[in-house]
Amino acid sequence: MKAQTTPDTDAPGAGVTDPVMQVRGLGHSYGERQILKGLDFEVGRGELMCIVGPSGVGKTTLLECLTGLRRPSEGQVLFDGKRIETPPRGLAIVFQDYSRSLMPWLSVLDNVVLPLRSAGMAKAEREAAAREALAEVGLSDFTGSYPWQLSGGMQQRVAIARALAYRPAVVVMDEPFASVDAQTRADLEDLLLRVREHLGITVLLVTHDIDEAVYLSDRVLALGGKPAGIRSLLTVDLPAPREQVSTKALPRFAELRSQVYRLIRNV
Amino acid sequence: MKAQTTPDTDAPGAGVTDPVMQVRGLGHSYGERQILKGLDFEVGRGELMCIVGPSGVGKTTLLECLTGLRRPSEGQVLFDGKRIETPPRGLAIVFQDYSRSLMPWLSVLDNVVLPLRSAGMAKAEREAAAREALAEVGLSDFTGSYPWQLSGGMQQRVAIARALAYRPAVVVMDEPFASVDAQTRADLEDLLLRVREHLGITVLLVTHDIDEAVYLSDRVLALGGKPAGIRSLLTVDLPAPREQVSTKALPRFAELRSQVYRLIRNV
Amino acid sequence: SDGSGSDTSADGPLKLAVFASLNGVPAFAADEEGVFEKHDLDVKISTAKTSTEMVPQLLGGKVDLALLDTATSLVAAGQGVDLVYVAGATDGGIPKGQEEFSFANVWVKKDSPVKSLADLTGKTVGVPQIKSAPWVDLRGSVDEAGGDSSSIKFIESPDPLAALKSGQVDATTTPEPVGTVERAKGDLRPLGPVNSGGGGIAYVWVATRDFAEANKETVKAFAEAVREGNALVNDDRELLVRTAAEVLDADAGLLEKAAFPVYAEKPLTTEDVDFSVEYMNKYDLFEKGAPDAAKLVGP
Amino acid sequence: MSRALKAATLVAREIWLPVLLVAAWWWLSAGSTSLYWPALSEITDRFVDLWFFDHLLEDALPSVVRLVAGFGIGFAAAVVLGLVLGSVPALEDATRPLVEFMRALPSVALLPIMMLLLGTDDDMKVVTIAFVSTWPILLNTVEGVRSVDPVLHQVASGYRLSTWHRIRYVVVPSALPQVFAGARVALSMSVVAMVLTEMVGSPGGLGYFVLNSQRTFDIVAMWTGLIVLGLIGYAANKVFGLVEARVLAWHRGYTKQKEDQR
Amino acid sequence: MTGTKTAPAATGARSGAVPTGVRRLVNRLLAILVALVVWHLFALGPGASSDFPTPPASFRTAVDLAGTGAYWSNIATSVETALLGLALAVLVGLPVGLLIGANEHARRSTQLLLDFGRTVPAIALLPLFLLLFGATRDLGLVLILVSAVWPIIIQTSYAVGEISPQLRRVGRAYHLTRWHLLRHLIAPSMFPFVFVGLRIAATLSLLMAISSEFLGGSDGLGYVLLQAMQINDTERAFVYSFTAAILGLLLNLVFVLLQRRVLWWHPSVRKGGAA
Ligand SMILES: Nc1ncnc2c1ncn2[C@@H]1O[C@H](COP(=O)(O)OP(=O)(O)OP(=O)(O)O)[C@@H](O)[C@H]1O
Ligand SMILES: Nc1ncnc2c1ncn2[C@@H]1O[C@H](COP(=O)(O)OP(=O)(O)OP(=O)(O)O)[C@@H](O)[C@H]1O
Ligand SMILES: [Mg+2]
Ligand SMILES: [Mg+2]
Repeated sequence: MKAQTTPDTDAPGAGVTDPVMQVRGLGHSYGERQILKGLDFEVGRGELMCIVGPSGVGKTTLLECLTGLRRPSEGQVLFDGKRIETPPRGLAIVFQDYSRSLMPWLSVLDNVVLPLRSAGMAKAEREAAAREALAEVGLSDFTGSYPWQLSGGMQQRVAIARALAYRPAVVVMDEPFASVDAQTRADLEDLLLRVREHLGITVLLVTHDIDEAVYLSDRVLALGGKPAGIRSLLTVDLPAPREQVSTKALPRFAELRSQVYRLIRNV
Repeated sequence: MKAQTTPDTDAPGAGVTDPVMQVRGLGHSYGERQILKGLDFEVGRGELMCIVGPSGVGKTTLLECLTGLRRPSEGQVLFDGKRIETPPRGLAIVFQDYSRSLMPWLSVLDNVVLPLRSAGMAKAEREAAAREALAEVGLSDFTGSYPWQLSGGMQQRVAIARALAYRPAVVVMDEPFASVDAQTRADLEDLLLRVREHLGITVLLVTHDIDEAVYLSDRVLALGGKPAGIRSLLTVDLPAPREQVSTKALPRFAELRSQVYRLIRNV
Repeated sequence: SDGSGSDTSADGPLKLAVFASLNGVPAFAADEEGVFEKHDLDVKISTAKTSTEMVPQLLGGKVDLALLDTATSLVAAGQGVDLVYVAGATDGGIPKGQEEFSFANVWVKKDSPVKSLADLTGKTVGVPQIKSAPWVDLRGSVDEAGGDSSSIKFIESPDPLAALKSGQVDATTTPEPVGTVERAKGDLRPLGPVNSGGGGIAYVWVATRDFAEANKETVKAFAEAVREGNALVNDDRELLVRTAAEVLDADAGLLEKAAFPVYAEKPLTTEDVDFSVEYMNKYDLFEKGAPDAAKLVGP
Repeated sequence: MSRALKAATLVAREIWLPVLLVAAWWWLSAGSTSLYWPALSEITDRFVDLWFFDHLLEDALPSVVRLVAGFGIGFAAAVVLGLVLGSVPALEDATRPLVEFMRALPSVALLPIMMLLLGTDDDMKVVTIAFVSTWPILLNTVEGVRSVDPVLHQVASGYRLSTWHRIRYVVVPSALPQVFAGARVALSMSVVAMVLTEMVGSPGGLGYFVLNSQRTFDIVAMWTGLIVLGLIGYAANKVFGLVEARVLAWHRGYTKQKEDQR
Repeated sequence: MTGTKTAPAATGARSGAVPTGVRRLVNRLLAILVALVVWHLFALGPGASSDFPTPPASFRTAVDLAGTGAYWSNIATSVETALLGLALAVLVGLPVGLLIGANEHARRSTQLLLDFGRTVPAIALLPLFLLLFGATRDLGLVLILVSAVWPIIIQTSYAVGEISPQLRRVGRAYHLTRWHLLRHLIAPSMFPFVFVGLRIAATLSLLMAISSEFLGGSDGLGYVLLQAMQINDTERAFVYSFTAAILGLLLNLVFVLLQRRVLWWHPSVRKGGAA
């Protein structure tokens, strides 16, 4: 099931045939300071949307509003047609501050297992799922370690494994690959694409890497301005399946890449 | 004052005429697990060296040993000819775990000011220095905010400002630009080059971005293996001054870039 | 011989310690009426909760003379505390005219089946503490009345009256003026007075031997002043009530109705002390053996 | 270093100072005739007489049983209450005056109330010990619960952890170091409560033994009682330390291991 | 820089879940009302047999007593003793707690002594203190010291473990002076634990001040409480006990307010701001 986006590359409020999330007039202020204003967009089922924008523009705030972790000061977010109040079932989040999002008193495995346990998965099954996810991010050897015994990039991968093992319908990731090396990053990107292909999950991903945004996305949402609004909602019309070398070699890739770059630049 | 590196691009232990740091047979183990082994290299005064390597290879550990924050289990590090026991004066560090390295009870300004105060700088001077550094990283408007009121990228920039305002002779940075957008990243890279040009400081920088490593460095140190040793110590013979667009357009840049990529890849 | 600097021959005022109870009232009265002054004594009176708290203060030289009950002082002496009885303070026994309601009485609930002291045999009785003066007095009185005090179950309580009212004990003993307060309320019934001190001396003025030897003259003068003060209050009830009201911070009208003990006017003799030692010994108060009465009376 | 040697140095590090002080005490008090400061040799002689084994079984054991029961109940109550009050700030805010009030109730007021409600037997004593030991743990638990890293709360909400899992795996471990600090404080306060409660009701128990020795001026016996109290305290804290080392293993590693640098 | 410190506290960076103003007062009054009703029912029920005073009766007595100067001067005396003793306990407890918290060797060497010492209650040592200090205010101060110092020592030594290892490294890397380390790194990290220690110690100080007056017979609330009990004036005794408890309450509210001022940045107090 792939996202069916409108061909129009620059119409923010454009409808999506089967939206998972509908954002209506969303705005948020911290105290007096307005951060987000008048956001309207939809996320299609199975879509992979990347959110880009300068540091401090409000991406994390937007994700918090979308997932129900924060009550927006204006507007609303519908998840499967229902207004979001608290994080809905089947949603997994990878937090930007990954190191603090892991529980230092739980081993790596237990950190991944915990949400599954709450979801009521059987013991054997959840252990297997957790081990599998950890293996996918290359941490098979560290299941018994504690998060604080891992390097930054390894901690980040634990957070990713936790989200993937959860088998979510929607996964929201806030700069999930910021602390890993280029090779691991590429591997994780492809893992994400693969998982999405298999399970048809919807992905919302904040990234600072424009190549990454273009390579992964069905659409790229660029935030900008003060207070921030939607700069553009760009459909990425690169063919699927994507592949690190060949896709990035396409002339259209370079085109889109510089288009996004320009979008962010002139904020 | 520029680093005078040997022309030999692939001789790890190669001598440097005026070394700030000399690393001799360095190795480190956490408990039974050996992470680093037999590292020998020198860092010249005024040099900018980037350290690259896969996630979890031991880059942060290496930096900790180099700065005297951690006692290596083998070998030694000389700083200005003296064995390092504790972080020497005139050294500034930007930690990978930036969010936890800021004091939540101090405002952004005070976080930057505190080390200067301890160094005995006069009140007016240190405030000016801190404000200037914060302005350089684009946080003029947030001097009175508290770290937990900032976005991830902004926190990271506070940590960078703290290091720069300290006017160190040597600055050691652990993935300092991981959480900022491409544009800000480019700006910060150029800021770093500028500061280094003006003050002749030595820079050791861990990064996962190969473009960044090549663009910034005089030499690139690639770590690899298990336990990790020096894969290669590559001299970057790109002309100075570097410039985001033109330097990256050089054929030699692309060459070096893929050379480093290959180095990391076949670990 | 104990504690830090036993400043036995201090030049400052004579430091007295008494209970904030009716037993201590004459000391305050004597002070107010200038009796101590007349004997060339400059005194400073402090109060303590029980006799037990005064002994260490005596030994530490924080207090020169203390008003103790005979039971506590004899127990202390039996344990080797070198004390000297300087003067009697309160006579024990049941004073004339107080045969129904005296200075210390046993109480039961109004509707209690217990009709006499002898009935307390095998009952539960509340006391402030076991092996103390009230405890000995109660046992003595029960045995005298023909009961068997060894079968009584004793319960310690900081507030035995409350324990009695809430039914945790069958009886308790309490000194004045609490009894008078209770009599007015009428929930409880006095069973009769206890024979305090077994009829011997009930309270005494005590000093350490070191102090008494080093300050013979002062101690002698003090003993005389005490007897004089005691005589004064024995004869002047109005003075007694007024001083008691001040000391206890209580209503004078209430104290008017209270039963006061008889304060000792005669010099203390070895026979008096001997009697008390014998009496206490009956109730096994002396673990290390009874003290020597002759040595106690001094100086 | 061999295992035995390691253990020996560990023990040595812990007892050198006490041994030194006891030696000094022995030497300084030798031949003392003072009532309140008897010779240590006299105390040790009496100690053997008294505590092996009559009073150990008659007085110390029942006291320890009451102590353990009271402390246990107090601990459980405080943690449960602390979790509730810590998670619902409005409730905590509203009840704070009451909590502070009850905490500050003098024992002379508290004991009669307890006696009224529960009589003079063990029930009353155990409940009073529980009451007294509750407060330090409660205050600490409330603070500990409220100090949980907000990011972890986000994780718990984001992954829809069940309330029980949130408490069990997020809130409790995070608050545990502070709960333990409170429990240590409560432990010493519960011994005070034990002594206090043994002042009332039917005689017996370690606290009663000490107080009665004071009242009968058997000061050597009092000293032996104090030593037993101290030893019990030491043992209790050792047990506590073992539990804590197990439960807070991650915390030691977390704060210390990153510190093996220097 | 101190100017900026209070700003966020004033602009509502406080715990959002606590209702503000009138609402909060109403909640508290409601809670107190419930307690009063329970007390009243208790006094009429199980307490009736032993003259347990009812709230209205106690209130009348309290009003009578509050009209006398002696009542207030006794309060002043007790509070003064308590605060002096508390100051003493802090002066001793904080450095000791810091030392044993920070230094493994110091901790091990003193562990037996401290565990031993803190389980021997002050009241069990009363005769020794009476011998040394007499029934003076010194006695009160010593009793407070030997009771209130333990919570401070324990909480402080635990607090040392709460200093973030990452921040310690920042301190070392940037060569913060000892004073700056203490003032800007160690102290703020330790506040949450130490404050609770102070609150426990404050209550203990007040309780021990009153106990020492009660047992030793020096002036103050404890002494008048003893007097009231000696003439079986339950109502007055209750009012004195309750006065003591209310003093404890007020003392602690002061500490809580202080805590909120000092810890406004802490997750337990501040509003939002996960980052
Ligand atoms: N708790 C808070 N209180 C006040 N302001 C806040 C708070 N959290 C975030 N902000 C402000 O909101 C703005 C957006 O923050 P947000 O974290 O959403 O940015 P972001 O787009 O995720 O940036 P980055 O890429 O650097 O993570 C920032 O200017 C920040 O200062
Ligand atoms: N405190 C510790 N205890 C045990 N092992 C540790 C500890 N800290 C780090 N390690 C291990 O050391 C190895 C190197 O860690 P380090 O943080 O130096 O990696 P890194 O190169 O900085 O990685 P990254 O790029 O992901 O930050 C990792 O495998 C990690 O598991
Ligand atoms: Mg962000
Ligand atoms: Mg690292």
